[in-house]
Amino acid sequence: MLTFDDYKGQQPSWCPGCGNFAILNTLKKVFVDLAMQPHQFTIVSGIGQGAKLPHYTKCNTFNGLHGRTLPVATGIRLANNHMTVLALAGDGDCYGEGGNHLIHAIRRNINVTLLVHNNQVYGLTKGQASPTTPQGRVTKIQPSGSLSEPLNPLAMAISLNCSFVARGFAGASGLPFLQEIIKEAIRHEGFAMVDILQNCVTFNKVNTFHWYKERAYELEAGYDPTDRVEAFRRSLEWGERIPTGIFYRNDRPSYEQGLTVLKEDPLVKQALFRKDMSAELAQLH
Amino acid sequence: MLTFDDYKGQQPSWCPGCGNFAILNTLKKVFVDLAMQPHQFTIVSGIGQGAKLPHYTKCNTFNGLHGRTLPVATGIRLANNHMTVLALAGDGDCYGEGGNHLIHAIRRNINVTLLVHNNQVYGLTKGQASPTTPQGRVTKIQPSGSLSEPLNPLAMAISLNCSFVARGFAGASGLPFLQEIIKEAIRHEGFAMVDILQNCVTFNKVNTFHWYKERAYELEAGYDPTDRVEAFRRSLEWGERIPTGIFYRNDRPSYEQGLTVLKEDPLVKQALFRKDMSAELAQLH
Amino acid sequence: MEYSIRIGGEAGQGLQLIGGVLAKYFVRAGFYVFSHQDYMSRVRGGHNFYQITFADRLLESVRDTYDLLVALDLPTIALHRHQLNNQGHILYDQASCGGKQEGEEFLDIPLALLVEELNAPRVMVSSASIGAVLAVLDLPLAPFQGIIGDFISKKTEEIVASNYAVANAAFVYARAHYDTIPSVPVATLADAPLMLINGSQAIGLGALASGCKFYAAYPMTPATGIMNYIAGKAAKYGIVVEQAEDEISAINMALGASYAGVRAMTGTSGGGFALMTEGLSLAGITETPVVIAEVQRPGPATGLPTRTEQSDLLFVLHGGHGEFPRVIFAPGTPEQAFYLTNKAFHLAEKYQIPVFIQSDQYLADCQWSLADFDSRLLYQEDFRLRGELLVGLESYQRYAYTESGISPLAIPGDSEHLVVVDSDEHDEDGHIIEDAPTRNLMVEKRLFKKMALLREEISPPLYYGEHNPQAIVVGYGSTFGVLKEAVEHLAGEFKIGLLYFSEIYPFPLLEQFDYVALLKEAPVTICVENNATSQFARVLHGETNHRCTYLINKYDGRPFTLQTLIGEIHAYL
Amino acid sequence: MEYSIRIGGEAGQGLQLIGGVLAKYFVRAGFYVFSHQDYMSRVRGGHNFYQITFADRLLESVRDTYDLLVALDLPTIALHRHQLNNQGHILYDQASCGGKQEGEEFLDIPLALLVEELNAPRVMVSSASIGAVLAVLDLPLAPFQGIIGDFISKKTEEIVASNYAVANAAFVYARAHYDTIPSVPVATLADAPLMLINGSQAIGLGALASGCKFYAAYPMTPATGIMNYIAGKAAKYGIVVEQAEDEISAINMALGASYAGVRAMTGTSGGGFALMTEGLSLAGITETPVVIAEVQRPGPATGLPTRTEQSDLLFVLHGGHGEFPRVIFAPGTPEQAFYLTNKAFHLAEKYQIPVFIQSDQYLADCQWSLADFDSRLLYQEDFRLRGELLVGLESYQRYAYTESGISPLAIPGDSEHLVVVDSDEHDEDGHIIEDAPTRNLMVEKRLFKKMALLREEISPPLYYGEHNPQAIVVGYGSTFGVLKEAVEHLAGEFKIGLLYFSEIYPFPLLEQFDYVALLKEAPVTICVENNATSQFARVLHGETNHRCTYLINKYDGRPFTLQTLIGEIHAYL
Ligand SMILES: Cc1ncc(C[n+]2csc(CCOP(=O)(O)OP(=O)(O)O)c2C)c(N)n1
Ligand SMILES: Cc1ncc(C[n+]2csc(CCOP(=O)(O)OP(=O)(O)O)c2C)c(N)n1
Ligand code: SF4
Ligand code: SF4
Ligand SMILES: [Mg+2]
Ligand SMILES: [Mg+2]
Repeated sequence: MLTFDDYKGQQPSWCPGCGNFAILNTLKKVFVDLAMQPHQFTIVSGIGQGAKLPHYTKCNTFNGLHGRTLPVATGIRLANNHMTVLALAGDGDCYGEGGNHLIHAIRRNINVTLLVHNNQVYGLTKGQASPTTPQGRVTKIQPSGSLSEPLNPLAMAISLNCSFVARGFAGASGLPFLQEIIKEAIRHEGFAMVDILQNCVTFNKVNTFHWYKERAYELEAGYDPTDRVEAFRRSLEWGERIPTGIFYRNDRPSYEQGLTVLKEDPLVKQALFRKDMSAELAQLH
Repeated sequence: MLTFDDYKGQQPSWCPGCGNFAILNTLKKVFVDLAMQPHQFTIVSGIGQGAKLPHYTKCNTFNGLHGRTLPVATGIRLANNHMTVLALAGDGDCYGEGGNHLIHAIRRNINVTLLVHNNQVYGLTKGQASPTTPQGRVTKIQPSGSLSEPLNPLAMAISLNCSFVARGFAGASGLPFLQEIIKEAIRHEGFAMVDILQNCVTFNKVNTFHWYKERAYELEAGYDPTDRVEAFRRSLEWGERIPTGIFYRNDRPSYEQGLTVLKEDPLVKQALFRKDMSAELAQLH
Repeated sequence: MEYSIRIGGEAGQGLQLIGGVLAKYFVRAGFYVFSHQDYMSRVRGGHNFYQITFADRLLESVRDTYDLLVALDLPTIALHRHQLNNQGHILYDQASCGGKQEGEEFLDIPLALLVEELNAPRVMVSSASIGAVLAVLDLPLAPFQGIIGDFISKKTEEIVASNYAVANAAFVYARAHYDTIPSVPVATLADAPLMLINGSQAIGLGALASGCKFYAAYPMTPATGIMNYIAGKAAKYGIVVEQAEDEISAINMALGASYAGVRAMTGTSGGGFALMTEGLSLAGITETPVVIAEVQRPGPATGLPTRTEQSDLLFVLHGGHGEFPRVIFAPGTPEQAFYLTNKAFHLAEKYQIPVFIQSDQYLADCQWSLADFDSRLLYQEDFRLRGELLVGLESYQRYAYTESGISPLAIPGDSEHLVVVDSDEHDEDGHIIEDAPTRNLMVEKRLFKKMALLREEISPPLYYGEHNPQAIVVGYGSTFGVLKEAVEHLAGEFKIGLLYFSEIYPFPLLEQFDYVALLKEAPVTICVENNATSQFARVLHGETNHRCTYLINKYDGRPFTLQTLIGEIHAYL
Repeated sequence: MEYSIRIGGEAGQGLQLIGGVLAKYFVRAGFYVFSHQDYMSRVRGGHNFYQITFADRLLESVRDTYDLLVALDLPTIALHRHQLNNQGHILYDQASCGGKQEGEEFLDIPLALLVEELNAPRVMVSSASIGAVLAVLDLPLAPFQGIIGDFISKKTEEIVASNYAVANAAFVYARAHYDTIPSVPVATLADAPLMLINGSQAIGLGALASGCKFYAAYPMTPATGIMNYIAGKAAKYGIVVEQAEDEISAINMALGASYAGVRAMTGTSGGGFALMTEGLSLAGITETPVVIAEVQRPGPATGLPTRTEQSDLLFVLHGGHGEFPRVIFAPGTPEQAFYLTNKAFHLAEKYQIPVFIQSDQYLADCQWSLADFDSRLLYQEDFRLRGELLVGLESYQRYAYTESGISPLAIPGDSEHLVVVDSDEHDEDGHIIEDAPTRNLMVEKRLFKKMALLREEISPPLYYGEHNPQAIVVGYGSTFGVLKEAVEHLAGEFKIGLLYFSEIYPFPLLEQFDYVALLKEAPVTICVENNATSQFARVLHGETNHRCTYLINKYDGRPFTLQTLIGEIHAYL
C-alpha cells in the first residue's frame, strides 16, 4: 500500500500561501486513493509555476515547453496507451500559448487528464494578464487595464464536445471535492479537463483565496452532466456565485479506442524491427 | 459609383465548379453595395485555396502565412482603425494551424470581419482531413478514416462570446443571404466571424454543393440572436438540416474602442518622431 | 541509347497518370528511368509538365531537351517546342490544341474523338495518350494493362478494360498513321527488375525499415509524400501516423512518443520547420531521439511552394535556441535517402539527439530506377534500457554522467524506475537546477562529449574522378545525380572530379579520406548549389578553411538540368 | 576609489528594493555605478543576489569580490563570504541569519527588531537594511527620502515617512555600534547628473525616440523589461502595446501594423524567437520593416530562464527558411543599445527588412550610470511614400524594380493606390507568380542589391589599444564593458588591444578601418564569448577568414566577472 509520503518529491519553490500547495497535496491523495504506482503514470507539464509540480511528487515526468503539454501528452499516450497520463498547465500555458492544442486534444478525445492551475494571471513571469484575467485588471503591460473578454474554458470545452469538463477550487473547503473530481477525471476514458481555481498570493490580489471561497459552490446533487446545452448555460455562471463540479461528460470513444494498431498492444510493446522489406520493395517494381 | 467590374482582379486559379467563385462574386457585390473603395479596405489572407481570393479582386492585400491571418489583421487594425479589414481563411488555416489566434481575436473583439471558406477539407494540399472534416472520412493520411470530432466553429465562437457569429452557404440559393450576412458582418463594430459552407469539387466528394443545398436553411424570422444559450443550442444543429444566418451577436465594445491612444487619430495618422526625450531621460536620473 | 519524353498540360489533365504509367512501363520493360515533375501550386489549370528519360544505363538527372513532347494543350507547344531535339516529335490532339499544327514534327492523334467513339469517360484521354506514345515508340501495349490499375482510384476490371480499350484505339490509330519513331531497343537487365522510386518513398521506406512507430506531421508540400507513404503502411507495420493541428504540435508529439519509448519521426518543409525550432531545442536539452525530415522548397515564406531549392541548410544547422548537438544528412538519391534515414534513426537513438534528413522537392518527387535496397545493410540496434538490462537495476538517473556523455535511456513504465526529463537545465535525476557546476557538467555531457563521438560516425564524402584533378566540382544533397552525370561528361575533355557530401554535419573527419588536401591541391574548385547564397560552400569554409574558386548557384525554383550545368561548369574550366 | 556591495537573500526578501534604492542613491550622490542581478526562476525563496559597485570613474563590469556583503539570510553568508575583500564586512541581522556570527567582519544589526519596535510592517526591513548600509558607509540618510517612493507600489506620504523612520532607526543604530567603514569620498562630477539605466530601458527608450508606434510581444524573461518600459510610456507617446496570445501572433501583428504604416517592433527571448522564425521569413519576402529585440538567456529550451548567455547569434543570423537580408546589432552598453535601436528602426524602414537588436539577460538587467543620450544624434527620417510624394503619382507597384532594390513603400489607404503584399513569390504588383525570370529578378532585388547597400551602412568595430599589439582580445555584444576593463587592466603589463563589434551583420567593410589586417598581424588573438561554441569566432572566420588563436568561453549562465576574466586572458599572454 502506497501512502501519502511515498509521493514526496523535491522541495517546492512556490511562495508560501500559494494555492499550488493544495493542488499538490490533493493530487498526492488521489494517487494514494487510486493506488497509482509512481512508475505507472506520467505527468507532462509546461512552464509556469504550476508546471513545476511533477518535480514535487514522484512520477515519470516530462516537463516540456511553455504551452506544449498536450501534444507531448498525446504523443505519450499514442506510444503507450497503458500509461496513465496527466497534463498540468497554467492558464497562460494552456489557454494562451497552447490554446490551439487544447482545441484539438479535445476533438481527438485522447485519454489524458488535463489539470489547469488557473490563477487568472501569469505567475512565473510576474503578473501579466492571462487569458482568464478579468477585464479591466491593471498590470505593468496593461496600465490602463486588460481589455479582452476573459476566456471561459468550461464553455469552450463544452462547445467542442469535450468528453469530461469540470471545475475545482483549490481552497481548503474545496479540496475533498477537488479530489473526487480529479479521481473521476483520471478514471474517465477520454480527454478530461479540470479547470482549478487557484490563488496566487503574489500577483493576483483580487481573486484571492477568500474571493474564491465566498463564491465557489458545488453543482447541486441531481445536476445532469450529460445535457450539453444545460452544461453550457451553467458554465456561463461566474461572478457572485461560481459553480464547481463536473459540468459535462459524454461517452464518445477515446482516440486510442479508434486506432486499430493499438487494439492488441501499445506501440511500445510491439516488435521493434522487421528485416524483411521485400513486400514493400516488390510493390515498387 | 463603383460597379461589379471595378473589382475585377487577376484570373482565378481555382478548379471549375469550386465554391470559391461564388464567394468571390458575392464579396464583389458586397463591395458594390457598401460602396467600398478598393483602397479603403484591406483583405488579409493566409495560405490555401480560398486564401488566394484577394488577388482576384481589387483591394489592399496582405496575403501572409498559413494560419496567421488574424494576427496580421489585428496589427493592421491597431495601426489604422480607419481601415476596413477583412480576413479570409480556409477551415484548415483558421481552425487548424491558426486556432489559437481565432480564440484570442474573438476575446479581443477586434473589429475585423473573418470569412472562413469552410470546405471541410485541406484543398490546396490535396485532400487531407481538416478540423471540420466529418468523422470517418477516408483520406490518404487517414486511410482508416478521420477519428476526431469535427470542430463546430459556431459553437466555439459563441462559447467565447464572439460579438458576431454567422454561417452562410456559398451555393446559388444561399448567395443573396450570404451577401446580406457579410454586409452585416462588415458593418458590425467588433469581431465578426462568418463560416461559409463551400464545396470543393475535387477533394470533398461527400459534402458537395447538392449535399449542402439539401440541408441548408435560413434561421427563421423572429430568431433572437442575442440569446447566447439559445444560439449555442442552434449552433449544435448539423446533419439533415443545417441552419444558416446570424446565430449570435452582442454589442460589447470593440478592442479599438477601449484603446485610449486611438481616441483621436489612428496611429498611422499620429506624429512620427519626437525629438525631445528629456523628460524620459530625467526620469532615469 | 537514351530517350526523353516531356508531357505538358494543365493540372487536372492527367499528367501524373500519363507520366506515372509510362515511367512504370519503361522500368518494367527493362529500361533505366528518371522522371521529374514541374507543377504549379494549384489543383486545376496552370501549366505543368512531367518529364521521363529512359535508357539502357543508369539515369540520374533531368535533361534540357527531349525527343517526344506530348502536348495536352496549346501552351505546351508554345512553351516547350524550342527544346525539342532534332528529329523530335510532338504528339498532340487538334481538339485540345486549337486546331491542326503545321510541321513535320507533329503527330496528330484525335485522342478525345477516339475516347468519345468508345463512349468512354473524358478522363480516359490520358490512357489514349499513353497508347499513342507506346505505338509511336514501337513498344507493345499489353504491359499497360497490368499497370494502369495502380494509377486509378476505382480499380474494377471493367474500368481497367475500358482504359485498355481506349489506349488500344489510340495505339492502333497511331500505328496506322505514323511510322514508329525511334527504334527503341528493349534493354536487357542483368539481374532483378528495378524499382521505380522517389525520394519521399525512399525516406518512408527507410523509416519502416528502422522501426519507426510514430510519425506526426502537418501537411506541407513537398513533405507530404513521406507521410502518405507511411500512412499507407501504418496498419501493416503497426505505426501511428498522426496529422497534428500544426507543426509545433507535430514535433512535440514526436518527442512525447519518443520519450514514451518508440522511434518517432516528423516531417515538414521550411515554413513548418520554422515552427518546430523551439521543439528542436527541447529535443536538444531533454536528449530525446527524434528524426526530422526537412523537405525544402524555395522561400522565403510561402515562396514557390511546389518547386525546389536547397536554401534551408544553414537554418537547419543553426535552428533552435541554445547549443546542442544534431546530425544532418542530405541524401542525393532515393538509395542514399533510404540508408541515411536508417542511419538517422540509428544515431538519433544511440546519441539521444535530433537527426535531420534534409531533402527537397526535387529529390522528393523525381523517380529513379534502382535495384532493390539490401535489408542486410541496415542498422537495427535497440539502444534502450530494456529487458535484461533492467533486471536488478538499483537506481536510474535519466541524465547520469558517463564517459561517453550518453546516459542510459529507459522507458517510463518498463520498470519501477522513474524517467524524469526537463526543458530546464537539470541534474542527473532530471530535476531543475540553477547552479553553475551542474550546468557546466551537463553542457559537457550533452554537447561536447557527444559531438566528439558523433564526428566518428560520419562517413567521408564521395569522390569520383581523377587523382590529381585540374578541377573539382563540389556539391551536396539532391544535386548528386546531375553533378555526377555532368562530371562524367566533362571527364572526357578535362581532368575533373566530383566531391560530394551527403553526410553534412558534423563534417566528416579526414582520417579515412583527406578530402581537404584534395581540395587544396586542385587548381580550381567549383561549388554548385541550388540556392542563392552558397550555403554549403560557407559550411565547407567554416569546417575546412577551404574557399571554392567558383560558385554556381540556381535559385529560380527549378533543378539543375544536365546540359545547362555542363555548360556552366565548362565555362570555369 | 571603488566600492562594491553584494546583497544576498531569498526572492521576496526585498533584494530588488534594497539594490535599486542603493544604486540610485549612489548615482544621485555623484558616483559612477554599475549594478548586476543574479536571480532564480522563482518568485519567492531560492537564493538571489544583487551587486552594486560605485566609484569615481566609469564602471562597466561585475567585480568578483566586494567590500560589503549584506546578508538577508544564512545561506548568503555561507555562499558569499569567501569572496569578500580583505577588510570587507558582512552586515546581517541575527534574527534572520540563525543567530550571532563570530568574526571581526560581521556587523550585527537587529533590523527586524528595529522595524518591530516602530510597529512598521515587516517588509520595511529592506529600508532598515538601506539605512544601516548608508550609516556604515558614512553617507547621509536624507537623500533616501527622495528615492524610496519610486520603489514602492503605494507611494503615500505616510508610507514614505514610515520607511524613512525605519531606515533612520537602523542608521542610528549602526552609527552607534560601528565605526563607519571606508572613507567614501563623494565624487564630484564635472557635468550633468548621470542616468542610471539598464539595457531594457535603453532599448525601450530607443524605440520611443525612433517613432515606434506598435509593440507586440508575449511575456518572456529577460525580454519583458522592454515591454514594461514601453507600456509605461505608451499613453504619452501614442503607442499600442499589445500582449499577444503567443510569439507567432506577436510578430505577425507587428508585420500587420508595419504594413499598415507605422513603425513596429517585437521582442522576445530564444524560445519565443524560435516561434517567430516563420514570421521573420514572411518579413523577408514581403519586405516589411520590423525591429526584433532578441534577449538571450541560456538554452536549450527553457534552460536557465533568468540567467545570461550569448548563444543565439547563429540562430538569429540564419533563422527563417529561405534567403533574405537582415541586420543584427548586438549592443554592449545601454548607450549602444539606445543608438543602435534607433539605427535598427532607421535601417528596417529604409531597406524594408527585419533588423535585430540582440541583447541578453546581463545587458537587460545590469544598470550603468551614463550621461544623457543626445537626441540630436538620432536618425529620424521617414522613408514612406507620403504627402507630397503621393501627389500626381500615376501608378504604384509595391515591388517595383529599382536600381537600389528598394521599392517605394506606400501606406494602404493613404491614396487610391493599392498596396499588395504576398508571402508567395510575386511580381512587381505583389501578385503571385511562379515563373523563373520573375523569381530571379525578385531575389536579385530583395537580396543581392539590398545586401550590397546594407554593407555600407555598418559602422566599423571599435578598437581600443596599442597600434601593433602583441595580443588582441575580440568580442561582441554585452561583454563590452568587462572586456574593456580587462584589457585596460592588462594594458599596463602587455601590448594589448580590444577589437569589439556591436554591429554584427552584415559584417563591417574594411574601407574605414582594416581590422582584418590588424588581426592578421597580431601574434595572438583571443575571442571571448558567453557561450559554449564560439559562435562569434565562427562568424568572424566566415567573414574575414581569420581564426582566433584562443577561445575563451563561459556557458554556466553567469556573466564574465572582471578579475576572473583578467586571469583567463592573462593565461594566454
Ligand atoms: C515560448 C515561451 N514564451 C514565453 C515563456 C515565458 N513564460 C514562462 S511561464 C509563462 C506564463 C506563466 O503563466 P501561467 O501559464 O498562467 O502559469 P503560472 O506561473 O501562473 O502558474 C511565460 C509567459 C516561455 N517559457 N516560453
Ligand atoms: C506552416 C505551414 N504549414 C503547412 C502549409 C501547407 N498548407 C498550405 S494550404 C494548407 C491547408 C489548406 O487547407 P484550408 O486552409 O482548409 O484551405 P483550402 O485550400 O481548403 O481552401 C496547408 C496545410 C503551409 N503553407 N504553411
Ligand atoms: S507567484 Fe503566485 S502562482 Fe507563483 S508560486 Fe507565488 S503565489 Fe504561487
Ligand atoms: S481543390 Fe477544391 S477548394 Fe481548391 S480550387 Fe479546387 S475545388 Fe476549390
Ligand atoms: Mg497562471
Ligand atoms: Mg479547406
